[in-house]
Amino acid sequence: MSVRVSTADFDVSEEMNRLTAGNTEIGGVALFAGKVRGDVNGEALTSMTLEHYPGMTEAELERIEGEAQRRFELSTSLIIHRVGELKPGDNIVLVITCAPHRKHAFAAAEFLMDYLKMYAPFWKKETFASGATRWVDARESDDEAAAAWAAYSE
Amino acid sequence: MSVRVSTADFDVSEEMNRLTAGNTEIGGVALFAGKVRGDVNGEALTSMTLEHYPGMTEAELERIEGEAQRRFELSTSLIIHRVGELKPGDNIVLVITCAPHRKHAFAAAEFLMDYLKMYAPFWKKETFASGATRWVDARESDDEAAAAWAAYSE
Amino acid sequence: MTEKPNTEKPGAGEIVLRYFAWLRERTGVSEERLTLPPGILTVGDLLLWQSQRGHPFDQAFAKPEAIRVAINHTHAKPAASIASAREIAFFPPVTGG
Amino acid sequence: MTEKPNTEKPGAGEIVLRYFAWLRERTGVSEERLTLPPGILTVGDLLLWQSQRGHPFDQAFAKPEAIRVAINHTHAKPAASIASAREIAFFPPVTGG
Repeated sequence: MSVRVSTADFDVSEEMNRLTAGNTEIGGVALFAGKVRGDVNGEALTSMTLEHYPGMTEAELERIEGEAQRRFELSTSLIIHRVGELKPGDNIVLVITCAPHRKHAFAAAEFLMDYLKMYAPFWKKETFASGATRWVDARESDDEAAAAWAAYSE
Repeated sequence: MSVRVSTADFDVSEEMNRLTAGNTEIGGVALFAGKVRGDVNGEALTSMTLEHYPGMTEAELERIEGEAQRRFELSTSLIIHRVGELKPGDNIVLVITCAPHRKHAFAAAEFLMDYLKMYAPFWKKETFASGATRWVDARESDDEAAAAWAAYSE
Repeated sequence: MTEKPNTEKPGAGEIVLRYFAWLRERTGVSEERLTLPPGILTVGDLLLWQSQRGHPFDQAFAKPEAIRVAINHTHAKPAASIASAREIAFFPPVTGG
Repeated sequence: MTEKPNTEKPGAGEIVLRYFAWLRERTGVSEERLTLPPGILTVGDLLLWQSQRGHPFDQAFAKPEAIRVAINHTHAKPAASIASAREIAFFPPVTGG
Protein backbone atom coordinates (compact mmCIF):
# COMPACT_ATOMS: atom_id res chain seq x y z
CA MET A 1 0.00 0.00 0.00
CA SER A 2 1.50 3.35 -0.93
CA VAL A 3 0.62 6.88 -1.97
CA ARG A 4 2.66 9.42 -3.87
CA VAL A 5 2.15 13.09 -4.79
CA SER A 6 4.42 14.21 -7.59
CA THR A 7 4.92 16.73 -10.37
CA ALA A 8 6.45 13.90 -12.46
CA ASP A 9 4.51 11.61 -14.77
CA PHE A 10 4.19 7.89 -14.01
CA ASP A 11 4.72 4.78 -16.10
CA VAL A 12 1.81 2.40 -15.72
CA SER A 13 3.69 -0.80 -16.59
CA GLU A 14 6.51 0.05 -14.21
CA GLU A 15 4.10 0.70 -11.34
CA MET A 16 2.06 -2.45 -12.04
CA ASN A 17 5.16 -4.60 -12.29
CA ARG A 18 6.52 -3.25 -9.03
CA LEU A 19 3.22 -4.00 -7.24
CA THR A 20 2.78 -7.52 -8.57
CA ALA A 21 6.43 -8.72 -8.68
CA GLY A 22 6.83 -12.01 -6.86
CA ASN A 23 3.26 -12.02 -5.52
CA THR A 24 1.39 -14.96 -7.06
CA GLU A 25 -1.67 -14.60 -4.83
CA ILE A 26 -2.72 -11.76 -7.15
CA GLY A 27 -5.32 -12.91 -9.68
CA GLY A 28 -6.55 -9.52 -10.82
CA VAL A 29 -5.21 -6.00 -11.20
CA ALA A 30 -7.63 -3.12 -11.69
CA LEU A 31 -6.36 0.29 -12.63
CA PHE A 32 -7.70 3.75 -13.30
CA ALA A 33 -5.81 6.61 -14.91
CA GLY A 34 -7.39 10.06 -15.01
CA LYS A 35 -6.29 12.39 -17.82
CA VAL A 36 -6.61 16.07 -18.70
CA ARG A 37 -9.30 16.52 -21.34
CA GLY A 38 -8.76 18.91 -24.22
CA ASP A 39 -11.91 20.93 -23.79
CA VAL A 40 -14.51 21.87 -21.21
CA ASN A 41 -18.03 22.26 -22.58
CA GLY A 42 -16.57 22.99 -26.00
CA GLU A 43 -14.03 25.55 -24.76
CA ALA A 44 -10.42 24.63 -25.60
CA LEU A 45 -8.23 24.07 -22.55
CA THR A 46 -4.57 25.06 -22.71
CA SER A 47 -3.55 23.80 -19.28
CA MET A 48 -4.78 22.51 -15.94
CA THR A 49 -2.97 23.46 -12.73
CA LEU A 50 -3.29 21.23 -9.68
CA GLU A 51 -2.82 22.65 -6.20
CA HIS A 52 -2.82 20.52 -3.07
CA TYR A 53 -2.36 20.67 0.70
CA PRO A 54 1.01 19.05 1.45
CA GLY A 55 0.83 16.93 4.56
CA MET A 56 -2.94 16.65 4.59
CA THR A 57 -2.95 15.15 1.08
CA GLU A 58 -0.73 12.24 2.05
CA ALA A 59 -2.64 11.73 5.32
CA GLU A 60 -6.00 11.62 3.48
CA LEU A 61 -4.74 9.31 0.73
CA GLU A 62 -3.36 6.91 3.34
CA ARG A 63 -6.63 7.03 5.28
CA ILE A 64 -8.59 6.31 2.09
CA GLU A 65 -6.28 3.44 1.16
CA GLY A 66 -6.63 1.97 4.65
CA GLU A 67 -10.41 2.20 4.35
CA ALA A 68 -10.25 0.28 1.03
CA GLN A 69 -8.06 -2.36 2.65
CA ARG A 70 -10.64 -2.85 5.41
CA ARG A 71 -13.56 -3.11 2.97
CA PHE A 72 -12.06 -5.34 0.27
CA GLU A 73 -9.75 -8.34 0.03
CA LEU A 74 -6.75 -6.51 -1.37
CA SER A 75 -3.21 -7.78 -1.85
CA THR A 76 -1.80 -4.32 -2.40
CA SER A 77 -2.64 -0.95 -3.90
CA LEU A 78 -1.15 2.31 -5.09
CA ILE A 79 -2.32 5.88 -5.49
CA ILE A 80 -0.30 8.47 -7.42
CA HIS A 81 -1.60 12.00 -7.90
CA ARG A 82 0.20 14.64 -9.91
CA VAL A 83 0.35 18.34 -9.04
CA GLY A 84 1.52 21.43 -10.90
CA GLU A 85 0.77 22.46 -14.47
CA LEU A 86 -0.52 19.75 -16.81
CA LYS A 87 -1.51 19.81 -20.48
CA PRO A 88 -4.40 18.13 -22.34
CA GLY A 89 -3.72 14.40 -22.62
CA ASP A 90 -1.43 14.39 -19.55
CA ASN A 91 -2.02 11.93 -16.74
CA ILE A 92 -3.47 13.35 -13.52
CA VAL A 93 -4.05 10.38 -11.25
CA LEU A 94 -3.29 6.67 -11.10
CA VAL A 95 -4.99 4.11 -8.88
CA ILE A 96 -3.96 0.45 -8.99
CA THR A 97 -5.52 -2.32 -6.90
CA CYS A 98 -4.29 -5.92 -6.78
CA ALA A 99 -6.47 -8.69 -5.35
CA PRO A 100 -6.87 -12.44 -5.47
CA HIS A 101 -10.23 -11.97 -7.23
CA ARG A 102 -11.34 -9.50 -9.85
CA LYS A 103 -14.52 -8.23 -8.18
CA HIS A 104 -12.52 -6.96 -5.21
CA ALA A 105 -9.90 -5.36 -7.45
CA PHE A 106 -12.59 -3.54 -9.47
CA ALA A 107 -14.63 -2.46 -6.45
CA ALA A 108 -11.57 -1.21 -4.56
CA ALA A 109 -10.30 0.82 -7.54
CA GLU A 110 -13.68 2.48 -8.00
CA PHE A 111 -13.95 3.08 -4.24
CA LEU A 112 -10.49 4.69 -4.11
CA MET A 113 -11.33 7.03 -6.98
CA ASP A 114 -14.71 8.01 -5.49
CA TYR A 115 -13.21 8.71 -2.06
CA LEU A 116 -10.18 10.48 -3.49
CA LYS A 117 -12.48 12.82 -5.44
CA MET A 118 -14.51 13.47 -2.29
CA TYR A 119 -11.81 13.83 0.36
CA ALA A 120 -8.26 14.28 -0.98
CA PRO A 121 -7.28 17.99 -0.85
CA PHE A 122 -6.54 18.72 -4.50
CA TRP A 123 -7.92 21.64 -6.48
CA LYS A 124 -7.92 22.07 -10.25
CA LYS A 125 -7.64 25.38 -12.05
CA GLU A 126 -8.33 25.46 -15.77
CA THR A 127 -6.64 27.86 -18.17
CA PHE A 128 -8.43 28.33 -21.50
CA ALA A 129 -7.20 29.31 -24.94
CA SER A 130 -8.89 32.70 -24.40
CA GLY A 131 -6.56 33.31 -21.44
CA ALA A 132 -9.41 32.97 -18.95
CA THR A 133 -8.82 30.87 -15.84
CA ARG A 134 -11.40 29.07 -13.72
CA TRP A 135 -11.31 26.96 -10.56
CA VAL A 136 -13.16 23.72 -11.24
CA ASP A 137 -16.37 23.33 -9.28
CA ALA A 138 -16.89 20.18 -7.24
CA ARG A 139 -19.46 17.97 -8.95
CA GLU A 140 -22.44 16.80 -6.97
CA SER A 141 -22.19 13.43 -8.70
CA ASP A 142 -18.83 12.90 -6.97
CA ASP A 143 -20.39 13.50 -3.56
CA GLU A 144 -23.20 11.11 -4.44
CA ALA A 145 -20.74 8.42 -5.51
CA ALA A 146 -18.95 8.66 -2.16
CA ALA A 147 -22.27 8.70 -0.29
CA ALA A 148 -23.29 5.50 -2.08
CA TRP A 149 -20.22 3.72 -0.67
CA ALA A 150 -21.09 4.95 2.83
CA ALA A 151 -24.59 3.47 2.47
CA TYR A 152 -23.16 0.26 0.99
CA SER A 153 -21.10 -0.35 4.13
CA GLU A 154 -24.08 -0.11 6.50
CA MET B 1 -12.01 -0.91 -30.63
CA SER B 2 -9.91 -4.02 -31.11
CA VAL B 3 -9.43 -7.57 -29.91
CA ARG B 4 -6.36 -9.79 -30.02
CA VAL B 5 -5.69 -13.43 -29.17
CA SER B 6 -2.02 -14.16 -28.71
CA THR B 7 0.53 -16.46 -27.11
CA ALA B 8 2.73 -13.40 -26.50
CA ASP B 9 2.64 -11.23 -23.39
CA PHE B 10 1.45 -7.62 -23.57
CA ASP B 11 2.90 -4.37 -22.25
CA VAL B 12 0.26 -2.35 -20.45
CA SER B 13 1.85 1.08 -20.94
CA GLU B 14 2.37 0.45 -24.65
CA GLU B 15 -1.25 -0.62 -25.14
CA MET B 16 -2.61 2.30 -23.09
CA ASN B 17 -0.44 4.82 -24.91
CA ARG B 18 -1.53 3.49 -28.30
CA LEU B 19 -5.21 3.76 -27.32
CA THR B 20 -5.03 7.27 -25.89
CA ALA B 21 -2.45 8.87 -28.24
CA GLY B 22 -3.77 12.11 -29.69
CA ASN B 23 -7.26 11.63 -28.25
CA THR B 24 -7.92 14.41 -25.73
CA GLU B 25 -11.60 13.60 -25.30
CA ILE B 26 -10.47 10.77 -23.00
CA GLY B 27 -10.76 11.74 -19.34
CA GLY B 28 -10.49 8.27 -17.84
CA VAL B 29 -8.86 4.95 -18.61
CA ALA B 30 -9.94 1.84 -16.74
CA LEU B 31 -8.01 -1.36 -17.06
CA PHE B 32 -8.12 -4.91 -15.82
CA ALA B 33 -5.34 -7.46 -16.05
CA GLY B 34 -6.01 -11.06 -15.07
CA LYS B 35 -3.04 -13.12 -13.86
CA VAL B 36 -2.25 -16.77 -13.17
CA ARG B 37 -2.35 -17.42 -9.43
CA GLY B 38 0.28 -19.60 -7.79
CA ASP B 39 -2.07 -21.97 -6.05
CA VAL B 40 -5.62 -23.30 -6.23
CA ASN B 41 -7.20 -24.05 -2.86
CA GLY B 42 -3.75 -24.48 -1.36
CA GLU B 43 -2.42 -26.76 -4.12
CA ALA B 44 0.66 -25.40 -5.93
CA LEU B 45 0.10 -24.72 -9.62
CA THR B 46 2.99 -25.26 -12.04
CA SER B 47 1.25 -24.08 -15.17
CA MET B 48 -2.05 -23.07 -16.73
CA THR B 49 -2.82 -23.95 -20.34
CA LEU B 50 -5.37 -21.91 -22.27
CA GLU B 51 -7.23 -23.43 -25.21
CA HIS B 52 -9.61 -21.44 -27.39
CA TYR B 53 -11.82 -21.72 -30.47
CA PRO B 54 -10.08 -19.78 -33.25
CA GLY B 55 -12.57 -17.84 -35.31
CA MET B 56 -15.35 -17.97 -32.75
CA THR B 57 -13.14 -16.33 -30.11
CA GLU B 58 -12.53 -13.23 -32.21
CA ALA B 59 -16.20 -13.10 -33.26
CA GLU B 60 -17.40 -13.29 -29.64
CA LEU B 61 -14.88 -10.73 -28.37
CA GLU B 62 -15.93 -8.29 -31.10
CA ARG B 63 -19.59 -8.87 -30.32
CA ILE B 64 -18.95 -8.24 -26.61
CA GLU B 65 -16.96 -5.09 -27.37
CA GLY B 66 -19.76 -3.84 -29.63
CA GLU B 67 -22.26 -4.46 -26.84
CA ALA B 68 -20.10 -2.40 -24.44
CA GLN B 69 -19.91 0.41 -26.99
CA ARG B 70 -23.72 0.48 -27.22
CA ARG B 71 -24.22 0.49 -23.46
CA PHE B 72 -21.55 2.99 -22.39
CA GLU B 73 -20.05 6.25 -23.64
CA LEU B 74 -16.70 4.86 -24.74
CA SER B 75 -13.96 6.55 -26.74
CA THR B 76 -12.17 3.28 -27.46
CA SER B 77 -11.38 -0.09 -25.94
CA LEU B 78 -9.10 -3.10 -26.23
CA ILE B 79 -9.28 -6.76 -25.30
CA ILE B 80 -6.20 -9.00 -25.36
CA HIS B 81 -6.42 -12.65 -24.28
CA ARG B 82 -3.45 -14.97 -24.16
CA VAL B 83 -3.53 -18.67 -25.07
CA GLY B 84 -1.05 -21.52 -24.64
CA GLU B 85 0.96 -22.45 -21.56
CA LEU B 86 1.31 -19.81 -18.85
CA LYS B 87 3.10 -19.80 -15.49
CA PRO B 88 2.06 -18.40 -12.10
CA GLY B 89 2.32 -14.60 -12.19
CA ASP B 90 1.89 -14.47 -15.98
CA ASN B 91 -0.72 -12.22 -17.53
CA ILE B 92 -3.81 -13.94 -18.97
CA VAL B 93 -6.09 -11.17 -20.11
CA LEU B 94 -6.08 -7.40 -20.56
CA VAL B 95 -9.11 -5.17 -20.92
CA ILE B 96 -8.72 -1.40 -21.39
CA THR B 97 -11.57 1.07 -21.72
CA CYS B 98 -11.19 4.78 -22.48
CA ALA B 99 -14.06 7.20 -21.92
CA PRO B 100 -14.70 10.90 -21.41
CA HIS B 101 -15.90 10.14 -17.85
CA ARG B 102 -14.62 7.68 -15.28
CA LYS B 103 -17.92 5.99 -14.40
CA HIS B 104 -18.34 4.81 -17.99
CA ALA B 105 -14.73 3.61 -18.21
CA PHE B 106 -15.10 1.60 -14.98
CA ALA B 107 -18.50 0.14 -15.86
CA ALA B 108 -17.43 -0.83 -19.37
CA ALA B 109 -14.26 -2.56 -18.15
CA GLU B 110 -16.21 -4.59 -15.60
CA PHE B 111 -18.89 -5.37 -18.18
CA LEU B 112 -16.28 -6.58 -20.70
CA MET B 113 -14.68 -8.88 -18.13
CA ASP B 114 -18.03 -10.29 -16.98
CA TYR B 115 -19.19 -10.99 -20.54
CA LEU B 116 -15.83 -12.33 -21.64
CA LYS B 117 -15.91 -14.82 -18.75
CA MET B 118 -19.43 -15.83 -19.71
CA TYR B 119 -19.23 -16.00 -23.51
CA ALA B 120 -15.70 -15.99 -24.95
CA PRO B 121 -14.65 -19.55 -25.88
CA PHE B 122 -11.53 -20.03 -23.75
CA TRP B 123 -10.85 -22.98 -21.49
CA LYS B 124 -8.26 -23.25 -18.74
CA LYS B 125 -6.46 -26.42 -17.78
CA GLU B 126 -4.42 -26.41 -14.59
CA THR B 127 -1.27 -28.48 -14.06
CA PHE B 128 -0.26 -29.01 -10.45
CA ALA B 129 3.07 -29.70 -8.81
CA SER B 130 1.86 -33.27 -8.21
CA GLY B 131 1.61 -33.73 -11.99
CA ALA B 132 -2.18 -33.85 -11.86
CA THR B 133 -4.10 -31.82 -14.43
CA ARG B 134 -7.63 -30.44 -14.16
CA TRP B 135 -9.93 -28.47 -16.43
CA VAL B 136 -11.19 -25.44 -14.53
CA ASP B 137 -14.91 -25.53 -13.77
CA ALA B 138 -17.03 -22.56 -14.76
CA ARG B 139 -17.98 -20.58 -11.67
CA GLU B 140 -21.62 -19.85 -11.03
CA SER B 141 -20.64 -16.40 -9.78
CA ASP B 142 -19.43 -15.57 -13.30
CA ASP B 143 -22.81 -16.48 -14.78
CA GLU B 144 -24.51 -14.40 -12.10
CA ALA B 145 -22.32 -11.40 -12.88
CA ALA B 146 -23.29 -11.58 -16.56
CA ALA B 147 -26.96 -12.10 -15.66
CA ALA B 148 -26.86 -8.96 -13.51
CA TRP B 149 -25.80 -6.90 -16.54
CA ALA B 150 -28.66 -8.37 -18.57
CA ALA B 151 -31.12 -7.30 -15.86
CA TYR B 152 -29.43 -3.87 -15.60
CA SER B 153 -30.14 -3.18 -19.28
CA GLU B 154 -33.86 -3.86 -19.01
CA MET C 1 -5.27 -26.46 -29.73
CA THR C 2 -4.33 -23.74 -32.14
CA GLU C 3 -4.38 -25.92 -35.25
CA LYS C 4 -5.73 -24.15 -38.30
CA PRO C 5 -9.37 -24.86 -38.92
CA ASN C 6 -9.81 -26.91 -42.07
CA THR C 7 -11.02 -24.36 -44.58
CA GLU C 8 -12.17 -26.82 -47.21
CA LYS C 9 -15.91 -26.49 -47.52
CA PRO C 10 -17.93 -29.46 -46.35
CA GLY C 11 -19.44 -31.49 -49.26
CA ALA C 12 -23.18 -31.47 -49.98
CA GLY C 13 -24.98 -32.55 -46.78
CA GLU C 14 -21.70 -32.67 -44.89
CA ILE C 15 -21.15 -30.79 -41.68
CA VAL C 16 -18.01 -30.05 -39.60
CA LEU C 17 -18.15 -30.99 -35.92
CA ARG C 18 -15.53 -29.58 -33.53
CA TYR C 19 -14.67 -30.51 -29.96
CA PHE C 20 -12.86 -28.45 -27.33
CA ALA C 21 -11.31 -28.86 -23.86
CA TRP C 22 -12.38 -32.06 -22.10
CA LEU C 23 -14.81 -32.93 -24.89
CA ARG C 24 -11.87 -33.01 -27.28
CA GLU C 25 -9.89 -35.12 -24.83
CA ARG C 26 -12.70 -37.59 -24.05
CA THR C 27 -13.76 -38.09 -27.66
CA GLY C 28 -10.18 -38.07 -28.90
CA VAL C 29 -11.44 -35.96 -31.82
CA SER C 30 -10.82 -32.27 -32.43
CA GLU C 31 -12.65 -32.08 -35.75
CA GLU C 32 -14.64 -34.38 -38.02
CA ARG C 33 -16.69 -34.05 -41.23
CA LEU C 34 -19.76 -36.14 -41.66
CA THR C 35 -23.31 -36.35 -42.93
CA LEU C 36 -25.79 -36.46 -40.07
CA PRO C 37 -28.54 -39.08 -40.18
CA PRO C 38 -31.97 -37.67 -41.08
CA GLY C 39 -34.28 -36.43 -38.32
CA ILE C 40 -31.68 -34.37 -36.44
CA LEU C 41 -33.23 -30.90 -36.54
CA THR C 42 -32.09 -29.12 -33.39
CA VAL C 43 -29.07 -28.82 -31.11
CA GLY C 44 -30.95 -30.98 -28.60
CA ASP C 45 -31.46 -33.72 -31.22
CA LEU C 46 -27.75 -33.60 -32.00
CA LEU C 47 -26.72 -33.91 -28.34
CA LEU C 48 -29.04 -36.92 -27.97
CA TRP C 49 -27.56 -38.50 -31.10
CA GLN C 50 -24.03 -38.02 -29.75
CA SER C 51 -24.99 -39.69 -26.46
CA GLN C 52 -26.26 -42.73 -28.42
CA ARG C 53 -23.40 -42.82 -30.91
CA GLY C 54 -21.28 -45.38 -29.13
CA HIS C 55 -17.80 -45.26 -27.63
CA PRO C 56 -16.24 -42.80 -26.90
CA PHE C 57 -19.01 -40.32 -27.73
CA ASP C 58 -21.65 -41.91 -25.50
CA GLN C 59 -19.53 -41.33 -22.40
CA ALA C 60 -18.37 -37.83 -23.42
CA PHE C 61 -21.99 -36.78 -24.02
CA ALA C 62 -23.54 -38.63 -21.06
CA LYS C 63 -24.38 -35.32 -19.32
CA PRO C 64 -25.61 -33.02 -22.11
CA GLU C 65 -26.54 -30.29 -19.58
CA ALA C 66 -22.78 -29.81 -18.99
CA ILE C 67 -22.13 -29.21 -22.68
CA ARG C 68 -22.41 -25.98 -24.65
CA VAL C 69 -22.89 -25.79 -28.41
CA ALA C 70 -22.04 -23.17 -31.03
CA ILE C 71 -23.39 -23.13 -34.59
CA ASN C 72 -21.24 -21.30 -37.14
CA HIS C 73 -19.25 -19.60 -34.31
CA THR C 74 -22.37 -18.43 -32.42
CA HIS C 75 -23.66 -19.77 -29.10
CA ALA C 76 -26.80 -21.88 -29.64
CA LYS C 77 -29.44 -23.19 -27.21
CA PRO C 78 -30.78 -26.78 -27.27
CA ALA C 79 -33.91 -25.65 -29.14
CA ALA C 80 -31.91 -23.95 -31.93
CA SER C 81 -32.30 -25.32 -35.45
CA ILE C 82 -29.20 -26.73 -37.12
CA ALA C 83 -30.65 -26.24 -40.61
CA SER C 84 -28.10 -23.56 -41.62
CA ALA C 85 -25.14 -25.13 -39.78
CA ARG C 86 -21.87 -25.58 -41.61
CA GLU C 87 -19.82 -25.99 -38.42
CA ILE C 88 -21.05 -27.09 -35.00
CA ALA C 89 -18.81 -27.02 -31.93
CA PHE C 90 -19.17 -28.81 -28.60
CA PHE C 91 -17.43 -27.59 -25.45
CA PRO C 92 -17.77 -27.22 -21.67
CA PRO C 93 -18.86 -23.87 -20.18
CA VAL C 94 -16.13 -21.35 -20.93
CA THR C 95 -13.53 -20.46 -18.28
CA GLY C 96 -11.36 -17.71 -19.78
CA GLY C 97 -10.53 -14.30 -18.37
CA MET D 1 1.37 25.92 -4.09
CA THR D 2 4.01 23.47 -3.06
CA GLU D 3 5.80 25.80 -0.64
CA LYS D 4 7.09 24.05 2.43
CA PRO D 5 4.78 24.37 5.39
CA ASN D 6 6.37 26.50 8.07
CA THR D 7 7.53 23.97 10.62
CA GLU D 8 8.16 26.42 13.43
CA LYS D 9 5.72 25.69 16.19
CA PRO D 10 3.13 28.36 16.86
CA GLY D 11 3.77 30.29 20.03
CA ALA D 12 1.57 29.90 23.11
CA GLY D 13 -2.04 30.59 22.04
CA GLU D 14 -0.95 31.00 18.44
CA ILE D 15 -2.54 29.07 15.61
CA VAL D 16 -1.60 28.61 11.96
CA LEU D 17 -4.30 29.37 9.40
CA ARG D 18 -3.88 28.17 5.81
CA TYR D 19 -5.77 29.04 2.66
CA PHE D 20 -6.02 27.07 -0.61
CA ALA D 21 -7.31 27.50 -4.17
CA TRP D 22 -9.64 30.48 -4.60
CA LEU D 23 -9.59 31.19 -0.85
CA ARG D 24 -5.84 31.71 -1.10
CA GLU D 25 -6.33 33.92 -4.15
CA ARG D 26 -9.17 36.01 -2.69
CA THR D 27 -7.56 36.55 0.70
CA GLY D 28 -4.10 36.99 -0.83
CA VAL D 29 -2.80 34.89 2.08
CA SER D 30 -1.50 31.33 1.94
CA GLU D 31 -0.56 31.07 5.59
CA GLU D 32 -0.72 33.21 8.72
CA ARG D 33 0.01 32.80 12.43
CA LEU D 34 -2.14 34.54 14.92
CA THR D 35 -3.89 34.40 18.25
CA LEU D 36 -7.63 34.12 17.88
CA PRO D 37 -9.84 36.41 19.95
CA PRO D 38 -11.54 34.66 22.88
CA GLY D 39 -14.95 33.01 22.36
CA ILE D 40 -14.13 31.19 19.12
CA LEU D 41 -14.78 27.58 20.08
CA THR D 42 -15.90 25.81 16.92
CA VAL D 43 -15.22 25.75 13.20
CA GLY D 44 -18.53 27.57 12.73
CA ASP D 45 -17.44 30.33 15.11
CA LEU D 46 -14.20 30.68 13.16
CA LEU D 47 -15.99 30.95 9.80
CA LEU D 48 -18.26 33.65 11.25
CA TRP D 49 -15.25 35.54 12.60
CA GLN D 50 -13.54 35.39 9.19
CA SER D 51 -16.65 36.81 7.52
CA GLN D 52 -16.59 39.76 9.95
CA ARG D 53 -12.84 40.29 9.84
CA GLY D 54 -12.82 42.99 7.21
CA HIS D 55 -11.30 43.21 3.74
CA PRO D 56 -10.39 40.91 2.03
CA PHE D 57 -11.56 38.16 4.41
CA ASP D 58 -15.15 39.34 4.66
CA GLN D 59 -15.66 38.85 0.91
CA ALA D 60 -13.75 35.55 0.71
CA PHE D 61 -15.84 34.13 3.55
CA ALA D 62 -19.18 35.65 2.53
CA LYS D 63 -20.57 32.21 1.67
CA PRO D 64 -19.32 29.91 4.45
CA GLU D 65 -21.40 26.99 3.09
CA ALA D 66 -19.02 26.91 0.09
CA ILE D 67 -15.96 26.57 2.33
CA ARG D 68 -14.47 23.41 3.81
CA VAL D 69 -12.24 23.32 6.88
CA ALA D 70 -9.54 20.96 8.12
CA ILE D 71 -8.11 20.90 11.64
CA ASN D 72 -4.60 19.45 11.95
CA HIS D 73 -4.89 17.86 8.45
CA THR D 74 -8.30 16.26 9.14
CA HIS D 75 -11.64 17.31 7.66
CA ALA D 76 -13.81 19.05 10.26
CA LYS D 77 -17.49 19.96 10.34
CA PRO D 78 -18.84 23.37 11.45
CA ALA D 79 -19.71 21.97 14.90
CA ALA D 80 -16.18 20.63 15.51
CA SER D 81 -14.22 22.10 18.40
CA ILE D 82 -11.00 23.93 17.58
CA ALA D 83 -9.60 23.42 21.08
CA SER D 84 -6.77 21.10 19.97
CA ALA D 85 -6.08 22.91 16.69
CA ARG D 86 -2.49 23.82 15.82
CA GLU D 87 -3.24 24.33 12.12
CA ILE D 88 -6.58 25.13 10.52
CA ALA D 89 -7.04 25.19 6.75
CA PHE D 90 -9.77 26.77 4.64
CA PHE D 91 -10.51 25.61 1.10
CA PRO D 92 -13.27 25.05 -1.45
CA PRO D 93 -14.69 21.53 -1.95
CA VAL D 94 -11.91 19.36 -3.38
CA THR D 95 -11.73 18.67 -7.12
CA GLY D 96 -8.83 16.25 -7.64
CA GLY D 97 -8.81 12.91 -9.42
